Amino acid sequence: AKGSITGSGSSAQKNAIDEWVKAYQNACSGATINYQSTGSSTGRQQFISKQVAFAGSDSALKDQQKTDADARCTGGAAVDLPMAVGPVALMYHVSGVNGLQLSAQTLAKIFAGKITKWNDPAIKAENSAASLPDATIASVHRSDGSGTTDNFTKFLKGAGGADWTFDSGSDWKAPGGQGAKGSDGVTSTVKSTENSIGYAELSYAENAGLSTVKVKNAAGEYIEPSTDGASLGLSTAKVADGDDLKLTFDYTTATKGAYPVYLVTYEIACTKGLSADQAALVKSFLTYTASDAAQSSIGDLGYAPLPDAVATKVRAVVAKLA
Amino acid sequence: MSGPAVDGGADHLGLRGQILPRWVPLAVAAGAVVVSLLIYLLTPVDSEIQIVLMSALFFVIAMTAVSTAVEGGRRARDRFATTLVYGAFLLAVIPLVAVLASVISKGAGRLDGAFFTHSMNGIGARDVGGGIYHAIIGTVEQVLLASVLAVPFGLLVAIYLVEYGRGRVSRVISFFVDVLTGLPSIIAGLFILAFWVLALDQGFSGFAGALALAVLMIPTVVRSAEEMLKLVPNELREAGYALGVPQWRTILRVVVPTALPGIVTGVMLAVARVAGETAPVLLTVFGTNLINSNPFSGEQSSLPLYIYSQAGQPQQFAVDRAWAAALVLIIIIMVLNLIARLFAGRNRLR
Amino acid sequence: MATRIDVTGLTAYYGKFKAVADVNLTIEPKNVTAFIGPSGCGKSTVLRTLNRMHEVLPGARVEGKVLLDGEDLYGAGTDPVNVRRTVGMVFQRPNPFPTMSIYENVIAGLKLNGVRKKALLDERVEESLRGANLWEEVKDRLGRPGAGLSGGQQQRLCIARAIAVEPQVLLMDEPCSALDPISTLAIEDLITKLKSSFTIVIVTHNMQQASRVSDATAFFSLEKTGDPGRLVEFDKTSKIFSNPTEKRTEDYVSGRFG
Amino acid sequence: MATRIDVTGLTAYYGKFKAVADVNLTIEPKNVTAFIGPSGCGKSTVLRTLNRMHEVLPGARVEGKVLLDGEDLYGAGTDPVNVRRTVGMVFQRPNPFPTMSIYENVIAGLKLNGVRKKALLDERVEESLRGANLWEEVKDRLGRPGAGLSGGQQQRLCIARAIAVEPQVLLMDEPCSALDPISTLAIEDLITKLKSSFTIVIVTHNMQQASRVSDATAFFSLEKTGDPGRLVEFDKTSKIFSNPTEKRTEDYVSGRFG
Amino acid sequence: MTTEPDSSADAAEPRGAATATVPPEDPPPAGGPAVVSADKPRVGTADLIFKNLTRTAGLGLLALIAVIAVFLVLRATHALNANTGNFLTTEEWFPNATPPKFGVAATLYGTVVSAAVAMIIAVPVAVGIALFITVYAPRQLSSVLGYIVDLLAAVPSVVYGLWGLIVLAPHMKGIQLWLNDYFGWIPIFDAESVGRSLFVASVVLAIMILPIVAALSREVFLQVPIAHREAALALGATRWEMIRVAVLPYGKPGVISASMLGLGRAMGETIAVALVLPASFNISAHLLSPAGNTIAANVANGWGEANDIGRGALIASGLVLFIVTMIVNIIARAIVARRREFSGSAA
Ligand SMILES: Nc1ncnc2c1ncn2[C@@H]1O[C@H](COP(=O)(O)OP(=O)(O)OP(=O)(O)O)[C@@H](O)[C@H]1O
Ligand SMILES: Nc1ncnc2c1ncn2[C@@H]1O[C@H](COP(=O)(O)OP(=O)(O)OP(=O)(O)O)[C@@H](O)[C@H]1O
Ligand SMILES: [Mg+2]
Ligand SMILES: [Mg+2]
Ligand SMILES: O=P([O-])([O-])[O-]
Repeated sequence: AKGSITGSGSSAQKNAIDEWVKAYQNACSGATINYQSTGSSTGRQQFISKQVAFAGSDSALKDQQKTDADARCTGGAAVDLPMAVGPVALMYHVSGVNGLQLSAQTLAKIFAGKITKWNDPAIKAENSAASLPDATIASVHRSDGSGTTDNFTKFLKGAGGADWTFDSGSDWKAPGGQGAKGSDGVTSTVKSTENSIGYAELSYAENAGLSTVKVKNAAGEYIEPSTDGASLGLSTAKVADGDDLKLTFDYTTATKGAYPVYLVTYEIACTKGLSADQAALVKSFLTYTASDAAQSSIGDLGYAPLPDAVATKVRAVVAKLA
Repeated sequence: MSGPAVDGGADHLGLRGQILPRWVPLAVAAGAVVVSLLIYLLTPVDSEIQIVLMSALFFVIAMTAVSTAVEGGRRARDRFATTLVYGAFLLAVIPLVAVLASVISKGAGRLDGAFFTHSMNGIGARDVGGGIYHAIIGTVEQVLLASVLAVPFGLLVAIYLVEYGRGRVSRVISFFVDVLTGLPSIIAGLFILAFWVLALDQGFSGFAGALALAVLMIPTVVRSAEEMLKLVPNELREAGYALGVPQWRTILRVVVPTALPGIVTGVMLAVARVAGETAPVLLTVFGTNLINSNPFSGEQSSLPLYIYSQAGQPQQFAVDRAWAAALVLIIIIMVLNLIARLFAGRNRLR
Repeated sequence: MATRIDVTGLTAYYGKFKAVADVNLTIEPKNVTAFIGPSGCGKSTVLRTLNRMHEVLPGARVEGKVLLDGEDLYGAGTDPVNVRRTVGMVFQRPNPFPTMSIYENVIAGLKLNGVRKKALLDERVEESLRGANLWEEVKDRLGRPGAGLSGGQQQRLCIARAIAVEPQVLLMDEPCSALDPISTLAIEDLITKLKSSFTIVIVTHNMQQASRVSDATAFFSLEKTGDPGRLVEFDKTSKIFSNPTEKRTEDYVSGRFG
Repeated sequence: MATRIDVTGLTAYYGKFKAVADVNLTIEPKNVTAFIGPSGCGKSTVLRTLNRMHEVLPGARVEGKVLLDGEDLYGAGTDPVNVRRTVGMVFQRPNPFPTMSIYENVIAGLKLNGVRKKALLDERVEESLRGANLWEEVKDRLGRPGAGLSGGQQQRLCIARAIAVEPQVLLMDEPCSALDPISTLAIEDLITKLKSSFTIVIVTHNMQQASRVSDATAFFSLEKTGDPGRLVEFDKTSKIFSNPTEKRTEDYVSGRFG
Repeated sequence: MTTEPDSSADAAEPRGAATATVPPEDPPPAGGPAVVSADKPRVGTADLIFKNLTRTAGLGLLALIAVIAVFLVLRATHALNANTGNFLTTEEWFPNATPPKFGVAATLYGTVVSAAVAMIIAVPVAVGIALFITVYAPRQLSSVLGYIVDLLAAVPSVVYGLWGLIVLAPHMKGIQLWLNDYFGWIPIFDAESVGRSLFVASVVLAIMILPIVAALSREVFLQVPIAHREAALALGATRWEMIRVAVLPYGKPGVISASMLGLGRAMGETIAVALVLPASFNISAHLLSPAGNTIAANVANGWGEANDIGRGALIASGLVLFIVTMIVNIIARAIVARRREFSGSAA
């Protein structure tokens, strides 16, 4: 395909898209794809107001948004296509402590401000070997609206049970802790703050050389964040019927080796309603991104490939785009 | 002039004043540093910056005391003011040096030829290369366009306020100019997004960005030009009128040139401000990895946008690109500033 | 072609303050008319009403009539710019344009009114500077800033600038108060020369100067501070200085000052 | 207690430009000394070296010696602030502080010296303004801005401001050039009164004034533009005006001006 | 020495001499003197065009501001209607939740406090710099020094943000601890822990507005007539007294204007503050605690992931900032206007 299209939205998928765009443009000279990470919600809005041909979003379209987005796709509908999966790492900076292991409940208490000391019995119980300091926990969360926050709070809510009483969403709602802008802001704050803990996509933690928490999954194992673990974790998610492939996460089914904190990021596209050349380019690009080659090319950027079941469905819907 | 030939040494006129020898301030300064260092070594002090602060504090106190004792209150106040004024300058230089030092140390590494001549097209998340050519083009075009819109407009407003405006209208305008200075940059971006990009359906473009930047520039331009025009003595206007020069020509050829160095300073401040704006550009020019040298159509990039997006990446080499771009942006603004000053300086015949 | 000025019932205000009241006088063409009187009596004010420079001050306004060769200076159709091109002015304090060189200062009036021919400008610069007795002192540094001259030099530069536009009438507000005798002489000679073709009005504190250069003299005074200044006597200079009608005029001009 | 000023080998520069060269003169206490000479000859420059106001200008510097009652004005231990408090100055152009009222202008110098007592200040204001012959005109509006006065009034305000601090020496740079005869007379009277206790140096273009008020006169001149000004002759005023030694002095003072 | 009037002048005896002292003896020609008001002089066409051009620009600016204000109001009302909290007193900011609940109290507090502290730091320093450059520094150096300070303006705000986050905040820790240790008894310096606080944000803002205030003040001080400076020195003023008597009063309105420009910038700064502050929505007097948020930063943080109500809420907060700027300027103007007639400048 030739021509150029724009997309915007999630910053979580920016690295993946950059990589895919590079490979895609190498293969199809004459095609350009411009993706800007404006934030998922802005991406969806720009998609609805016809400013972009596709949107990247860390959460699927909700009811009203779906209606608006469908209206944008004249004669067709807007569809959510899961495209990349990423583990969300919990990074910490506590000197002398390695291999910290925490359950969802403990994490929920920490981020809700119910556990305030590193040597709290709840943490001690899970890390009998570690010498935990008598220091106040500095929890770091995103200060800007974020898909990562959305997915992390979904996990806390889904797996943390009664210990997480706040709603999930892209805004951080719990009191206490300190905010930082962007995943890089969270990472550098954790790095520069003693006794801190924060969350970000795995690649940020790895690049900053910060230790990551082993999180307890439904099978009772403490698992290091990894792309494969995230893939396993997502494999239990329910995929919606029809073309709109909304995922519903399942944090309770025990899967061996699954890492439970992950985010899924979607592409939102029209089944109909774009101009022919735009539609062709979107279709062609998404066909590539859903391919095995594309999915496996982003592993070392901190993304996990879609579970096969999901990938198959995505490819089927992409094939229907016109 | 040496060897005061004082007969009898009497100073009945009191001309001589007790002036401290030149070495005294230096000695006091040295003493202040030593004392602060001692405190630093002997007590738990938390940061090196404090040594500087404490030294400064001790110096001011000691110097004022010595001066009051020897030279009297007036001189002491003069010295105190002098110390504060020098101190203010040094205080401003500290962050300047600190900012520049960190930008240079973090950014200089990526400043190679390729960085200036390439865009980010085809640069994936794992790739170390890439450049800022597209962003430089975007920033330069957007800032120039914004200046072309805002500077003449702002100057006209300032001229109206100073030269013509007498009544309530001019007071209202002048007032709202100040209010406009408090407009958050992102709101200016939203405004242009809503009106130009969406309502008028003009799409994202460098020009849309320039419009948003112009909104941000205008108050600075008006305010500074207004202050400078006000300072032009009325005598010069009268001299012009008395030569039978119409008011508008007097304004443009006599008043404005007289105020020009100050106006240029104001314009450069405005340029420097908007050249570093991220949020309004993000909303209006959209951003791209490709080179687009047409500011009137299609998405563009810009240096602040580039810095912002690269600095947010997890990869260290992307962050390096951000710092290098910051260094380039600073250099560009410096050079623009220098050119403008040289140009304005030519007019400053004193 | 010189120009007569008829002033009738002229009253000038600064905001609410009435600075001069009810002045009636006729300034003859090709004559030098001097305004004398104590400080604050409104000499400068009256002078400025003659080329509508008064009205550039905020709140300043004028009542009464000023006719220039029968044309109403304050008539509905009159453009103050044209008035001022016809009626030039030199101020009490030298005010060269600080951004302009000496050369540019002299031709400012011409240039800003659209004269562009280099040769003409060059010629006019020399002519005007010679007229103001400044040529010799500055001919080697015409490109230097005008504001860098000494006070006296600056004032002569301003005179050169005013005469460069060849006005019909030349108003001078104490033009020599900052000048040394040699320059003063040059200016006085110049005034005498200029009056063969132009009408000149000069404010001066220097009685000798008034008697030397002027044909007619107007003596202004004011009763007490806060009162408006008034024209006490207006007559031929010889009459004012030898045999004035008013006692107050006599008191003033017979002072031992000079 | 008045003060003698000895000037020896004084040369003043503006950057590289030598404005006055090798001036030697002695200003007697309780005398009025007048500086006369054509514009640009350096009268103001020499005057400003007498209270170290010269060095305020960028690039300006002085060689030679100035002794005030034997104390070196430019000596190592001398404080220019003290010098200027002792040697006051009135400038060529009136320069009242625009942000101050008339009252505040007059007491500006006293305030700096720490005088705070209202009664004393009030008294000094009236005294100084009367001395400058301005009291009657402004006594009802002491709170109004000083810059709102007419040129002559402003200059008198500046004189009042300078004499309010009661200096030992008073330097005046053409203080009357913007004044009318009545004010000029008042100032001249004041000068005559002040000289009974103070040393006064006055620059003037007005030969009559010089001959009226001064005891000694210094005539400065310069060969040609670009050359430094020089002291041509310095003598008792009567001698300078009746029977000068130098031909150039005679030419200058015998001019028909005044 | 009197030049005799020439024959023509001789013939025409100067008129009015006789009537000069007798007020309106000769009546004005056509019923009442021709009254010419200076407010309505006839002006040349070019002058008229130019004047109207500048006037149009001025009115255009008003129109622009009006349109912006209307835009803000229109986009804000929808969200304000949906709000379940009190917009002015609520501290938390959950406009995207169902039901939405948000208020500007916390962000407004942060905005005002951070801008005020920034002004307290920046204005005296900036005036000091301007004085240093115009009065103290040797002439050859002063323009170079002026340029150096202007360089602070050349640093883009996003860089200030990153620098503030990565470099300044860790370095400020010591100073903040020290302030807390020794001045902790003053509530604003009391803190349980220190970090990326409103104080740090204020320092960043102070650095950002420093060149604006310094550069404009410098230009203003440069315009102080030498005559005023000399007048003060000749009265025996020290350098500082000269500044106090001649320079500062003359420059005061200009410095206030410059400060207002700086204040506007400080209150409106978006990205740098968003990067530095931890963006918590609570009002705390403890300036050193890692907490705080500002309106502008909150817009930058919230916009990307805001829903419809969320956007309206953010715009409503922008409107609040607009109004606050207005109030501050009313106060500043009142201060300047008090002694307007004593200002040294024209117009
Ligand atoms: N711009 C002004 N605003 C208000 N009043 C003014 C203004 N200029 C002058 N005046 C007042 O008007 C009166 C006349 O002033 P004017 O300058 O005409 O006097 P003058 O005769 O020229 O005095 P001088 O010989 O001192 O120059 C004075 O009382 C003066 O204070
Ligand atoms: N600030 C200055 N910078 C450079 N040159 C100057 C400056 N002031 C005066 N000059 C020059 O120094 C010389 C002497 O000037 P000065 O002002 O002392 O003369 P003056 O005798 O007072 O003249 P006037 O009667 O016009 O006031 C002149 O050539 C003048 O151009
Ligand atoms: Mg006058
Ligand atoms: Mg002089
Ligand atoms: O991908 P984010 O929305 O968390 O920036």
